[in-house]
Amino acid sequence: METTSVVELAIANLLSPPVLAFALGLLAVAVKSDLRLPEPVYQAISIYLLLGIGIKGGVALRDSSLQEIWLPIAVTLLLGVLIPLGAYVISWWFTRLDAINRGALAAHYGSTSLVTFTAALVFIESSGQFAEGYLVTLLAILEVPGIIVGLLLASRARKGGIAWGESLQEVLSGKSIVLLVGGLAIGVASGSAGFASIEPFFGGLFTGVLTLFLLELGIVAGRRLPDVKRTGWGLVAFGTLFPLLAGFAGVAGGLFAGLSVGGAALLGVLSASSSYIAAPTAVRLALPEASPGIYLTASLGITFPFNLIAGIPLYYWYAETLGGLIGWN
Amino acid sequence: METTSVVELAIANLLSPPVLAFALGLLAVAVKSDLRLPEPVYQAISIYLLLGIGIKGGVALRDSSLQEIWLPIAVTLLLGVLIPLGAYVISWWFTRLDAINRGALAAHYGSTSLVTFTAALVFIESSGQFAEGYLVTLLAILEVPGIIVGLLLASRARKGGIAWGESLQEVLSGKSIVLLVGGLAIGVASGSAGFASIEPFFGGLFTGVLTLFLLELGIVAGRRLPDVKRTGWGLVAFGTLFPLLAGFAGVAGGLFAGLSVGGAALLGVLSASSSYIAAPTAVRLALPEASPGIYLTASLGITFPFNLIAGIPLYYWYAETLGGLIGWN
Amino acid sequence: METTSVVELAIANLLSPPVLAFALGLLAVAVKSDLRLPEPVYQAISIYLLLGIGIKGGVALRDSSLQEIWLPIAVTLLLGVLIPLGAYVISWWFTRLDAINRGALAAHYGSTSLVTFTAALVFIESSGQFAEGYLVTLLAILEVPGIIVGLLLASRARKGGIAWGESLQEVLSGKSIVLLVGGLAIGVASGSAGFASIEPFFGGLFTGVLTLFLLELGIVAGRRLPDVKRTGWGLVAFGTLFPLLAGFAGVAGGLFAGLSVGGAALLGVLSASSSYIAAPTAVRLALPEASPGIYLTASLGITFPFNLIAGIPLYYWYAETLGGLIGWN
Amino acid sequence: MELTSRTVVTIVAESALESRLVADLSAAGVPGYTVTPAHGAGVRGQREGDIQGGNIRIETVLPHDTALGILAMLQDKYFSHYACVAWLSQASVVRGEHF
Amino acid sequence: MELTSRTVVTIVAESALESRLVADLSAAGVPGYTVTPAHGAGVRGQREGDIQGGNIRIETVLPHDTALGILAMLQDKYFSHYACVAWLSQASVVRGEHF
Amino acid sequence: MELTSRTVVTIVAESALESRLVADLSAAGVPGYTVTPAHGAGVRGQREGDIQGGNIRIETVLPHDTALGILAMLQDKYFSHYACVAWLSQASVVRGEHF
Ligand SMILES: Nc1ncnc2c1ncn2[C@@H]1O[C@H](COP(=O)(O)O)[C@@H](O)[C@H]1O
Ligand SMILES: Nc1ncnc2c1ncn2[C@@H]1O[C@H](COP(=O)(O)O)[C@@H](O)[C@H]1O
Ligand SMILES: Nc1ncnc2c1ncn2[C@@H]1O[C@H](COP(=O)(O)O)[C@@H](O)[C@H]1O
Ligand code: NA
Ligand code: NA
Ligand code: NA
Repeated sequence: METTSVVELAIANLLSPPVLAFALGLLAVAVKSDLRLPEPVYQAISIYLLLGIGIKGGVALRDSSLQEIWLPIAVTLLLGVLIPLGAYVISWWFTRLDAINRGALAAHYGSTSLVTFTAALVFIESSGQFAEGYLVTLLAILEVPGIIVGLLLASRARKGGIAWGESLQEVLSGKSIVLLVGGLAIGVASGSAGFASIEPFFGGLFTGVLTLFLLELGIVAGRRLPDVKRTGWGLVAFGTLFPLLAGFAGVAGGLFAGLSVGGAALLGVLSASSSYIAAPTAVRLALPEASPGIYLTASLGITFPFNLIAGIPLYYWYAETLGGLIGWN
Repeated sequence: METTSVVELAIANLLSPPVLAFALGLLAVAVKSDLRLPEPVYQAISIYLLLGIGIKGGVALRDSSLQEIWLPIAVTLLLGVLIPLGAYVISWWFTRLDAINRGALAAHYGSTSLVTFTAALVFIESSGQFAEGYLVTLLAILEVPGIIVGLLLASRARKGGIAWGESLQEVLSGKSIVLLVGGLAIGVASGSAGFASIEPFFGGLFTGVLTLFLLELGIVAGRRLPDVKRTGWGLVAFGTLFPLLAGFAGVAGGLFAGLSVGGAALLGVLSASSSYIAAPTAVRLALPEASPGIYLTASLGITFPFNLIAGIPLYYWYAETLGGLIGWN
Repeated sequence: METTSVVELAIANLLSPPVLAFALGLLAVAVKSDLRLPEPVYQAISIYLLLGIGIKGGVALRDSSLQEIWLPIAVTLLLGVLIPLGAYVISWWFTRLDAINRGALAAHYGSTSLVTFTAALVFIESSGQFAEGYLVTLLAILEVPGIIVGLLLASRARKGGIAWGESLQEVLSGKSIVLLVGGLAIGVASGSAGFASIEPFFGGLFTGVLTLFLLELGIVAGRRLPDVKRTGWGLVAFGTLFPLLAGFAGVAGGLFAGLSVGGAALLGVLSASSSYIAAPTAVRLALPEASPGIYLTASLGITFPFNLIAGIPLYYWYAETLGGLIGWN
Repeated sequence: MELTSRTVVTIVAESALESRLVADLSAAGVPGYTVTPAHGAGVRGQREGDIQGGNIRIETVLPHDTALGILAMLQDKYFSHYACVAWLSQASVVRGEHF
Repeated sequence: MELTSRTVVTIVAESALESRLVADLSAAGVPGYTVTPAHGAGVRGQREGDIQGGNIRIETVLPHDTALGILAMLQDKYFSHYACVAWLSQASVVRGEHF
Repeated sequence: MELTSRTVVTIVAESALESRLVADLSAAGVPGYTVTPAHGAGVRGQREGDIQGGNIRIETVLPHDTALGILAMLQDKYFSHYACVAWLSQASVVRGEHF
């Protein structure tokens, strides 16, 4: 893939079934279709994706030494603190929102999006590239600190502060963390022999199920589009430019920590993507004054489609170029 | 398969897991079981089937030239107008129903049934026959005109007519059309390379998922059976004899348009089958005076089981015999 | 596998993904996670497991002669009567419960657990052992008599007795029986050629789907654990010691009836496991005075995890040892 | 518009009872009923358990006398052993003949 | 606490009607509505059928006059042909301006 | 049959609030409650969004005083920031001690 241009990468990504299904979902909303994936099936698929990606990551993690992964973990933790701080400051330049709403944005952009990561994984695998298996560990690690930093930033502006005990409990015991961490543990414990028996389900079906899931996410994002107009161009600019920056930070950090080009691209995707499972719930309960019309619209209506369509190949291109510069690969 | 008799074909069809699962569903109702596939799962499976069949059709369509498909498309459009007209007239001979109820029947028999088509596809494939991939395109094309013609016929008898704008919008943006057409587009765009990544999900599982779906449809059809007694033998005669005629028209039209034996058989199935997803919704809203006890019973309680059990091998036999007569294959 | 010790077997079982997923479910409750598999998906998976195991059993049953299976069937019927009688008597020693609650326990332990059987099947298959395909027939046969015997025992203590007609109808037309027996019939009728078309769905995915299902059952069992403390140690002792006894009876009966070591181990699992689909419904309706806090806690909170974690390898060890003693295999 | 007064009986019960309750309501002559899925907790807290699908909420609009008959039937057959509660409230309908 | 009196309109209809009903309710000026999935049976028993997802139950709390307008609208457009019933009941709310 | 008068509190709120609301209701001493899944729209129309599972409808039958206490609690903790509405209505029950 090294010789293909960024445009070819982008086109290959655009023509993959998952991304096309996402576009179909957007279109379904545009033609006022009543198409929806039923809520319980949507929930079950997100459990399937989280657990499956956790187990696969765990199987891979088994072969990694602590020596190999401590630096990537440290870098990830750093990104988990710096990205929400950056989002808090930079969103001010673009939107002039109050501290509570910017704290909410920081919590979303500091955390990460499973589906964007998954789509990137499919992209990397389908173009025959390598990426370290323990990236899933980094995904799990990056989920939480961003949310905490975001809430911290907002709480300073909030009289009454935040019920930290309740909020932390909700985030740490939420299904994202339980399934990712639990899946990692299952993968580590059962290894590739154990995984073989469930591979047809958690492995073979993965891209197909993701396609169905992205159809529904396209519908959900499409229903947010009218809100995008309402929230104004400042938010659109933030929701596309900030990921470009955060993605760069992730790629650079990844290469610094010794990740492969594919691995650094994935850490870029993790950094650039914003949460829409763990963060919205936490923010809704802890910061009820923050407007979901702002943070959900930015995260789900702007950044998620942007990353899916343009970001993923771009962060890969970052990694390839930067990796080339520093003589990596 | 050319040397096997129609009886052998029929038996092979009857003993296939999907058809047996349908029979089990009928039986479950007979023994008053509370077995049901949960509604959200039923909905999700129908999305899976529509999208999957659309994508597979699109991948095949990619290899077809416009020159090859314009005649089959024209013939399909013609069938889409003639079949509902036929149903409107012929149902009068059998049932003496009023114009509104016959218009409702025309809308159902003029449109087509995804699951019957799917079961026929499995039948054709499992007996090693060929069928043109663009048949799915014809399926999508045949969905709509029959409904429009049926509503037109009924609207003449209805004071106040029909709210056409609303009805057309509902049919065209309904999930059948959106998913079939959208799936076709995804298949065309991503091609067989893209399809490979989702084949285990949309391809390998297809017959198994269809089996589960037909179990539920057996239950639904079984619950309609008491209504069959109530509506009388005229409707039973219409619901079995009319498909025989429409199926013949479809097969003949298909062979005329240059389709293979398998392809013509499938166009016969499309013509003979009656809708129970798109048409009932459209008819219920546009023609509330029409009795669902009549059109749903005919479509779902009579014609669907008839086609599944006897019709599919019969239309194949039509195609083989007629194809042989005209020196085809 | 003959040379591996029981400890190795137990460890292999513990580290299999389905059992680890069950443990994750328990853990999720412990950390107060709101993780749940949505109810409709849970229902659909149990339909999938019942139908799939029925069909696979039917395909295998096709190759069995009546001569081969009449003795195992007779032994199973005997176990179906003796085990609930044993449970009724022995539960008195441990718990001093009244006759109605012990009748309820007898109905549960006399019947059997699909998922425990399924996990055992996966265990046997993944360790390369053989087991007769008609064991699924024995599963279906063992479902019902235990419930009837249990209700009979309780009804003697109940003024007004039991509405037998209603209860029998509900058990026999319940989804367990309809799907297992119907699946067996589908498997017998369609044979391995028919099964090939649905194998990717009902075969390949099986262990993976079971893993997801056990995650949810771990959650359900975990929510019962506080009740375990409340009901006292007598019930815990009964819920772990009685299966050891019933499992032994099943294994011995199986070997006597000529089953292979794997088959006898599975009959042991069937005997040792207690129902939590068919029996709870029947008991709830027929014996409303019996406390679900007792029978569900014992069946789901104690015996099910016990069998899953320790019982399955143990019954296999029974079969191997006893089979060795009597010179089998 | 002419409004007629009717009584609403709302029943919440464990979902395993649905078919029996519906049969008993029909026998008691209800003109119709509406069922919604539900879950909850009560004084007794005794339910068949998480595994079997929670509760149902049944609502039926009918003449006051039939409503009282239903309460009596519930008290006779359901209240003592099953997880089942019920309450009455007032409603007005057009088309009184329909209810 | 100051309580204001409001009327609750409860509508049960076949679920295919949901989007039309919601549009008509909005046009009639309801301040809000809540929909729950449902199934059931009635005098007419005519529904689009098992395949299309049962009924819905719509509840809206509003001033009495608007409630009467909604009943009139339902009688005009829905009661005669569709599986649709409705009833009114009384409620009290705080924050009367919200309803 | 002896009937006792009780008050029904109906609460509709975004579903993310379920566990918090149930905890607060229990703390306020409700004798029981019933939850049904729901969706809808209101004056505020501000919800966590399509992705997180709509609304819930909670119904609890209880003495009038407890009902007023619950309204006060809702007004204090929920009405101002969350998508949450509530109303009271009248009901009669047998087995008054149960509610
Ligand atoms: N006071 C109440 N208000 C509303 N629903 C109740 C009340 N009490 C009980 N319920 C419902 O009735 C079911 C059975 O109650 P119980 O028989 O007390 O366990 C509970 O699961 C609740 O859904
Ligand atoms: N008396 C009633 N009480 C409660 N719900 C009713 C009543 N009558 C009808 N329904 C509901 O309204 C739907 C349509 O009723 P119908 O138009 O009579 O078929 C039914 O499926 C029930 O869910
Ligand atoms: N007037 C009303 N009648 C019935 N339900 C309402 C009403 N207003 C609001 N709701 C419900 O309460 C939820 C929150 O309302 P709101 O806080 O106004 O957005 C809505 O999604 C509706 O389900
Ligand atoms: Na991020
Ligand atoms: Na047709
Ligand atoms: Na047993």
